[in-house]
Amino acid sequence: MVEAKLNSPVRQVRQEPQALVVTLAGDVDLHRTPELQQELVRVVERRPRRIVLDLTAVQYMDSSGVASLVKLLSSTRRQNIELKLCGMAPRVKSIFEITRLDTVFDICPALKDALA
Amino acid sequence: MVEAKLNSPVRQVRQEPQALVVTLAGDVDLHRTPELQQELVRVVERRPRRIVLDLTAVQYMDSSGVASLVKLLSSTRRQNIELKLCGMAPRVKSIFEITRLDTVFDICPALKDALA
Amino acid sequence: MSAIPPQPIRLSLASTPAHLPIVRAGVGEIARLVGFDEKAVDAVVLAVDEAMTNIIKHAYDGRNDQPIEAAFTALSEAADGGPAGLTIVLEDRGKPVDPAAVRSRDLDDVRPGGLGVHIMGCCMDRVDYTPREGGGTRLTMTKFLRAADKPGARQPQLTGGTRG
Amino acid sequence: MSAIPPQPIRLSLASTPAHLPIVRAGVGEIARLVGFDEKAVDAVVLAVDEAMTNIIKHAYDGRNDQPIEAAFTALSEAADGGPAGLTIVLEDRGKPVDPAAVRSRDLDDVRPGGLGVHIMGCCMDRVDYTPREGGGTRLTMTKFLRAADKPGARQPQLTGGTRG
Ligand SMILES: Nc1ncnc2c1ncn2[C@@H]1O[C@H](COP(=O)(O)OP(=O)(O)O)[C@@H](O)[C@H]1O
Ligand SMILES: Nc1ncnc2c1ncn2[C@@H]1O[C@H](COP(=O)(O)OP(=O)(O)O)[C@@H](O)[C@H]1O
Repeated sequence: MVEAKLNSPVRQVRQEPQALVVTLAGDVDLHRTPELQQELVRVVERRPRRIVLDLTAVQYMDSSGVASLVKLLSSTRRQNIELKLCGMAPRVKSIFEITRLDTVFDICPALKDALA
Repeated sequence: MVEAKLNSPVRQVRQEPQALVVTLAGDVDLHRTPELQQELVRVVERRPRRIVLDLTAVQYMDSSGVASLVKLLSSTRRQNIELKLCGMAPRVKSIFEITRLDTVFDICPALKDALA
Repeated sequence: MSAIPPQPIRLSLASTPAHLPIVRAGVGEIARLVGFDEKAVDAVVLAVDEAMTNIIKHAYDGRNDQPIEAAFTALSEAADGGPAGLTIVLEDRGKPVDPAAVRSRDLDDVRPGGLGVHIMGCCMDRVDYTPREGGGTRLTMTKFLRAADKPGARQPQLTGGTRG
Repeated sequence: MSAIPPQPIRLSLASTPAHLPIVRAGVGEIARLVGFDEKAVDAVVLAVDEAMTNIIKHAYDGRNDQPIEAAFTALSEAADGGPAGLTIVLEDRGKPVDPAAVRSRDLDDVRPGGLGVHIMGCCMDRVDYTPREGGGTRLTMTKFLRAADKPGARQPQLTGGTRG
């Protein structure tokens, strides 16, 4: 899927001392989740101690996006990797609340909290 | 037209020492120009020396909006009232450029320039 | 907002994820026009996005060139005595829905499946699947302007789930 | 963006200014999907807004419950050999267009009339009015992705202006 590649919501993956930080941007919907899932698999394969997903620049997320994060959570749990989400806009937060997944994920207000 | 009233793009009309400042907001399209035109007539009836239209909060303007301003320009010219526009976002500015009315109106970057 | 004409706004598109942003943008403005606040607008947008996503994934098995028809009708307070709101009908010509499948999943079970239907039920006041005449599925979702009578997250109501 | 299916996106609405924000939002996303930059997206949105405004004002004399049909087709580079772009067709069933009237006005003359057609001509590469079968008008506007061959503000091309 070439066009999925063009469409990746992953803007940046960078190693910080405390965690591997994955920055997402734009709309995370069915159109853009195939590439997201592939990249998240590669991120987990790097076996970091902690993964932080920075969602500050995400404007919209639908259940396909949430489903990708649920998959990520399952695989990080299996491999004992810590996973934190941060920087959710109210609109993004509300889909986690609607799905009640806000209690399942470790959600921090800002990146600095997730790196603490 | 009651719903036009609810829909007025005129957010505020206030007298400053140098001019009567009319602040518009939101989308200025066919849906909202009937009320705009009525309010602009009332503004001209107050016979100020200068009218400044502050467009900082206008997100979108179509030709109905531009047409209302052209009408305002005609009546202010007839009555020797100075008219200045200010605070145009690039998207709003472009409709003036497309219609080449950017050369007909007195357009200032910011409110302070229009009050100078 | 009495000036909204009673006839529905209709949109027909293809079953491609590429069309989702178009639908979201249009639906958001429709919900705003009906008078929903921004939180409710987001909920309506999310519900329609999920419904389209399901049609693409399940009804059409991911094929991206199949037809989806949407109709948006503003419900006026005066017309039916009930509360004003918005009814959205989405029709596909794909694989019919299995009524047993279209059910909120158990949330304790952390896995992807079943989120979409759950989300629609949370976002809208009514969610009904019925077979479409001529094949496929007709999904009717309604959200009322007065949210007072809405007891939080509700299961979607499944009616007419038998296949045509 | 090869994944855009060839069939047009269709939208049918009523001739009310209340529907303009819906069309603007949807058209903007369609233009973005086709690959226009933000400046070109704004131009496409403006052109469609003006076209709808004219239909409401002139074809339907301000009546707000009459039908307007829009179809949006992504032109692909491969399909026709020509440049990729977007074709937009707007149909009304109202008063036919007077070809003499649909002409850019003289800009030295500062007055409202004639701005809409002028704007459409500036925003799009082609603007064609033809009578609609069964009455009314069919307006076809095209904008190409390669803007290189576009010599700035151009007069709309008027073809088939004779009434049906
Ligand atoms: N439009 C549809 N056509 C056919 N089946 C559907 C449709 N929508 C939903 N379904 C069925 O309902 C099930 C639950 O859907 P959903 O809650 O969105 O979860 P998911 O898409 O993650 O499986 C799907 O697995 C599918 O079997
Ligand atoms: N869809 C239409 N149906 C009928 N007549 C139209 C239509 N669009 C434009 N016209 C005619 O073209 C003229 C010019 O339109 P326009 O440039 O938008 O200026 P304005 O709307 O300010 O008169 C109108 O006055 C009208 O006579």
